[in-house]
Amino acid sequence: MVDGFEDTPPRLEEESDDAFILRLESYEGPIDVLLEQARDQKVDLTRISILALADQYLGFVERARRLRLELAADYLVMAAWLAYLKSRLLLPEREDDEEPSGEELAAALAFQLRRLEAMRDAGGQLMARMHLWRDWFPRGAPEDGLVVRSNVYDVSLYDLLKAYAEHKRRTDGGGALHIEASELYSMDMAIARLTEMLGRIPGWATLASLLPRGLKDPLQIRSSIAAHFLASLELAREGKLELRQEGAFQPIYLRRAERAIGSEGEGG
Amino acid sequence: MRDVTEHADNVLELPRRGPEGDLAHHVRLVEALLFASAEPLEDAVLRDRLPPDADLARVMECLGEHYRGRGVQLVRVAKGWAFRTAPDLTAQLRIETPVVRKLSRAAVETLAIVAYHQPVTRAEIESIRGVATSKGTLDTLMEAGWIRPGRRRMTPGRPLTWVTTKGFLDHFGLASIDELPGVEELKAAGLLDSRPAITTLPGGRAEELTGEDQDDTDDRESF
Amino acid sequence: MRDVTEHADNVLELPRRGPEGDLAHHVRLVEALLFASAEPLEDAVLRDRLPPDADLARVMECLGEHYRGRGVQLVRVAKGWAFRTAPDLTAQLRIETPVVRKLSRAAVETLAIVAYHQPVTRAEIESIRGVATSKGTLDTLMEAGWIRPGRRRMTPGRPLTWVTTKGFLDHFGLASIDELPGVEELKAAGLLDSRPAITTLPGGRAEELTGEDQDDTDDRESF
Repeated sequence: MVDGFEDTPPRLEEESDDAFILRLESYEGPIDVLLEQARDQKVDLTRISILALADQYLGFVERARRLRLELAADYLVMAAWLAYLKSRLLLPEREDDEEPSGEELAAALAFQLRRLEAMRDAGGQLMARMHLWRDWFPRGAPEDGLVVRSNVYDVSLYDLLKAYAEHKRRTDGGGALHIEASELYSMDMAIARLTEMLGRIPGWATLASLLPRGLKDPLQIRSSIAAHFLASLELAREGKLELRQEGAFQPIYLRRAERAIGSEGEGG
Repeated sequence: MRDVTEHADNVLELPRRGPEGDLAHHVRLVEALLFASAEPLEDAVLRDRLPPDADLARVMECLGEHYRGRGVQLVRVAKGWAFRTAPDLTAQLRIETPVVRKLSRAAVETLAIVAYHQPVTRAEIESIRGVATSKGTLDTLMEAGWIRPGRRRMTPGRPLTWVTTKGFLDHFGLASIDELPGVEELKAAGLLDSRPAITTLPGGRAEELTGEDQDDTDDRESF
Repeated sequence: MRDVTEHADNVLELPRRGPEGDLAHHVRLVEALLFASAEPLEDAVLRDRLPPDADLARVMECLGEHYRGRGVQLVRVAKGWAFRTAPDLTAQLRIETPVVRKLSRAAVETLAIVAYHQPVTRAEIESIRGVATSKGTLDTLMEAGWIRPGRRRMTPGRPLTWVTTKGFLDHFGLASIDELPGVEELKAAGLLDSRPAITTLPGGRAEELTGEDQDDTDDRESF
């Protein structure tokens, strides 16, 4: 995502009630969630019930928090705002109120959703059009000199801005090396996550089933696998969990170590 | 079996005098020009190469008629004219093409917003999408040659706007931005209003979004 | 007057069945191939793209016949075939233009600094860039018509300043110098980001190739 291109995101098979939560990591923000929920009402976006939408969203945030996923502040701000909107919709209008009415707020939100939906569709239609170099081709051997060219040098605005930006980065950096925060999954994160999840799972679970969902970047996915594997070894070493594997390249199972079931005694 | 040296004969076959002879000659000129160029040529460029009395519309009509149904077609793109291979043949051409990477969902959405709402500021893009524009999205679209900075908006903070380029029209086979799919319907439905929908909202995200406008300015000291 | 959406109609106009239909199709295919190819194509290559029973000689004869006397000609070059603009027109159409060259990195950077910091003296350019600027760089930019000398600075030595020209604005499609994105805007667009080297590691997938754009629409179903 860093450079605006992406790999095909992994598809999620789950279609349970918690599908929203499982997809949380692929949402781009609360508006994304709202739009998807509005679509789930299976009605024209002009006729969605904002009240029902607010309820669904608040329920979503509630469930997501119960699973102790860290919700971005944006999601909570939207939840607070929707709770406010809901109260405005339910309470009778006050005469002296100078604030926009609940209906006005609801209409603004509905507009926002319709506009975003329209732009997503437009983007889809744009991409479905014929692309030069893919669906048809220009002249392969253009004959220079016949065509008007007022300039000797081939420099685009992008080249110019890039040159200035590179110069800025070089000089303003003050020579110090800047290392961008890595988006890779750390072992500490994996340990915290596994500990948390194993607390809720009584029996054996495969390592694969415990990996975080919704990661898009293949590098991030690989780093999460590596981090969780290392974390499971570390936790096993500390005696906090047990590991089992039937053979090379077979799934790795793990469960929390408790003296009660620990006596069954599988080797690591 | 034609040979370069044979051209003199061929040329003689067309009438060289009178209005029809002129038209035929103008068609040949424009045909040669468009064939020589990989990029679309605008009407003005073509007119420059023709005598002042030439009827460009008529010339283009004749030329288009001549290429109707052939393997190469005359098309109106990017405010100009170009020859392009007939799309139904693409599968059989197997032409080496530069590698095209798939745009992220965010980039497609941003491109659509710039195309349909232009000129549009970054703050407006963010308000429409409801999320901050991740760094690199505009950069990527600009590098692809599809968007460029436009005029500054004459509002507080004088934010920079973004617009699409001719390269964008050329790539997607559009004659102008009026031809964007569904643009009329969207306009009629009021969905091309770029203002934040929730500007009036107390408390929430609206302030954060509009507040961004001011941020666009702070760098003018470098001038 | 063709439009991209019309191509389906055009195709139907030619007979699609029987020997004549095949011939017409083969002619179209070869026409498109030669048009889009960067190099002349040899008989063997063309034969390879046609069904085994196609009569290449007949196809080339038809195609050559079709272009006889037009602004573009089918010619035999080396051992292959190519389209060329009719030689009798080139003299009429050619505008003397020097070969397009790439500007050196130093020159692009110097141009950017003049654009962003104008009016700016040579000494200032050097101090901003941190390296000596060769006289040739400014000369090149001046010859290109992008910069010109401005007023003298009212400081000791009265050094000459440099500013950009109208030609500069025209070339880069800017209405005024004010439309150059400021530093914060460059940052917001992602241009100031050093992309971490780690993200450029091969992602282990090759599906970012052409044709994948259609997935954008597929993805939308998962909403």
